[in-house]
Amino acid sequence: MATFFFLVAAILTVWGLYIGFFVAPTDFQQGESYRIIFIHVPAAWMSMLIYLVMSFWAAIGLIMNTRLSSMMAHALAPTGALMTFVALWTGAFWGRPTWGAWWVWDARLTSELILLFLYIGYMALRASIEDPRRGDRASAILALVGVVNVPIIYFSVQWWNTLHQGASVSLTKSPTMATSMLTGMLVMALAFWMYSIAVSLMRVRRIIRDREGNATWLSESSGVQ
Amino acid sequence: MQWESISDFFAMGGYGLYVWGSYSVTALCVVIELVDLRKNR
Amino acid sequence: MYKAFISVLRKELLLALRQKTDVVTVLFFFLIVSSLFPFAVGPELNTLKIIGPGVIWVGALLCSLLALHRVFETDFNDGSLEHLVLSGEPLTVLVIAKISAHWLITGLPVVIVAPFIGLQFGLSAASLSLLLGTLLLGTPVLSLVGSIGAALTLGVRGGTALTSILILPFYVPVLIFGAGAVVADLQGLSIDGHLSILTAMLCLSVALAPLAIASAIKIALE
Amino acid sequence: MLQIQNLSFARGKNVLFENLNFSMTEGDAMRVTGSNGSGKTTLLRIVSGLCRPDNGAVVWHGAVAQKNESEFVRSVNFLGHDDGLKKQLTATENLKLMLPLLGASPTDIEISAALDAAGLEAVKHKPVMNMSAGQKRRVALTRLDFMRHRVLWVLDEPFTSLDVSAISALVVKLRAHIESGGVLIFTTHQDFDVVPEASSLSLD
Repeated sequence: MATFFFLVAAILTVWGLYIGFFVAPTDFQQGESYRIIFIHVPAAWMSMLIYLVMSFWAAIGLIMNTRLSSMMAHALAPTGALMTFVALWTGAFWGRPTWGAWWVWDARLTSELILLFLYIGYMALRASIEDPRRGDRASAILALVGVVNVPIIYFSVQWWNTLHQGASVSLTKSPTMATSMLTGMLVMALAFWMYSIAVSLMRVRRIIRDREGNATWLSESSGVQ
Repeated sequence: MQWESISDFFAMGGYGLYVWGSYSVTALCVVIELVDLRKNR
Repeated sequence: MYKAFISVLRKELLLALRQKTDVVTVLFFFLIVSSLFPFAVGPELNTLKIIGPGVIWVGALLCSLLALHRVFETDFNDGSLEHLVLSGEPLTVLVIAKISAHWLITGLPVVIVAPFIGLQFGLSAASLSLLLGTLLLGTPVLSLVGSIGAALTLGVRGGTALTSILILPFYVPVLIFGAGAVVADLQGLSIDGHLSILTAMLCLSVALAPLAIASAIKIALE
Repeated sequence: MLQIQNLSFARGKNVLFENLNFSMTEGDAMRVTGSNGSGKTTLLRIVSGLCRPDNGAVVWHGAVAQKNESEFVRSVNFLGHDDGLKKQLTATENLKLMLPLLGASPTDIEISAALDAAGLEAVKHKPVMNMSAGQKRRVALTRLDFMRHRVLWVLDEPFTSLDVSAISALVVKLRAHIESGGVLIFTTHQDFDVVPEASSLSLD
């Protein structure tokens, strides 16, 4: 099943990049540097979406005591962390030409950084607890506490940012999006989404095999292996 | 079509470093993740 | 329930009396950390005045992190944490008792000492009292949220370092509004927004944090 | 009174026990035996509601324990390996501050009488830290005198580091509990059978 999502992701990426580089016009204000938007914004969206989906699975695993959902949360975390890192990296690379600095304490970039810390915290807690049962449930609690705090962090950073610096040119207020720019970005977002699903499915299969080597229900469900 | 030539494409209107810098790192992260997954299938 | 709450509180306070080292180490840590900055930044008062509130707030935050392992770790190791679960009383209430005792022992002394340390940074009496106010509102939130990390990492190796990794992101909003209030006041801006948000955070964490801590403790005891 | 219905628990990949079934009524006692790591402590912790099983259920008076947890936990007296004592406090203080948590509020006189009965009158006002392991275990076991209102006693290795006189004193307490209609589940490494009338459950 994972390979299906990989294929879709590959096709969408090619299509998205084609639009991004060949169809979308040069931006009158930022020239060509705005083309980074085609991976920066999708990565940022995915980093947030994956955290929410991860917390959803974590909650299900905690409440229903179902091991598979906790494993799904465990499988999503690295991809979410990767997306956050990509969003930060591309944000810095985009900020350099537009704002003249590698790192700007823009509200969104800052909360993206904190989101990366949340992912790192989740994975660090998961890695340091040997017993998988306790690892699942402890990290599930951390993910849920994180989900409650993400809006708080975002708004306090927003308030803090406007207090100190005044509203700097934030990313989405960039020039009105030509339709092709928007479609390019949406296609790339979809591609990133498919990619994340594919990677997480592959990782969850590996986690299942590592952890439940002999469990009977495993052999039926993944007989194809 | 935007670009007259391949070199123009890579120059990316003077922002080549930034645009290709971010795209290459993204591609690198994806490759690392896939290799890691493929390694211990 | 009330008896159980009181006995947990008395036990913690009696333990703190018997073992004063914890309180003293936290206070000295706070003193040293905050008086390091003038050496780094230089002695002239106008720069110190700007960074003063931030330094003291980060100092208070680090103190709460330092003292976090005391909340549950010792009870987890000697088996008395089980009594909380076995009592049948609502675990969240007993957790609040433990955390309020922890705050009285390690949080309050820091809050009391903070204004005197603020003098080092040449802060005026008005901003010192505001600093006291924000710390009074903020440090309980630090204890409550920090205890979630402490409960999650019970019995896990590398516990204290791990706890700070888990919990620092959640400290950011408290730091923003806590230190921000004093800075805003220095700039003459109104601070009711800051204080009301700090109180809101306090109420939110008093309501929600014990739930997360209680389930984290139950998981740790499995 | 207490039914265990096809309880199973696995730690990681090794299955500790599977489809375990037994039931106990007033006056029953059971000794759980098994080699180290066979899951004795885990079973006791599941029965006392401290630990959730993979599947199966602990049923107390016909109701599943996990559902009305606080009712069930209030009727359980669990004593683990650790004594649960604070080293800096004296034996009296430890008991005085621990017992209200477990639903008992004895007077100071009752506590010091219980400590004297356990042969600890000499050390009861000294901090627990400079007590021997046997004395600490006796202080922990003094708690049993005040646990009458908790019917289900689950004791993990209660006899460790006790000398002969303390063992016989404890056996008397356990028998009194069973005769008064209580339920007792315990583990021990003592070779001779301390509570002969106890049924036995082996996890090996």
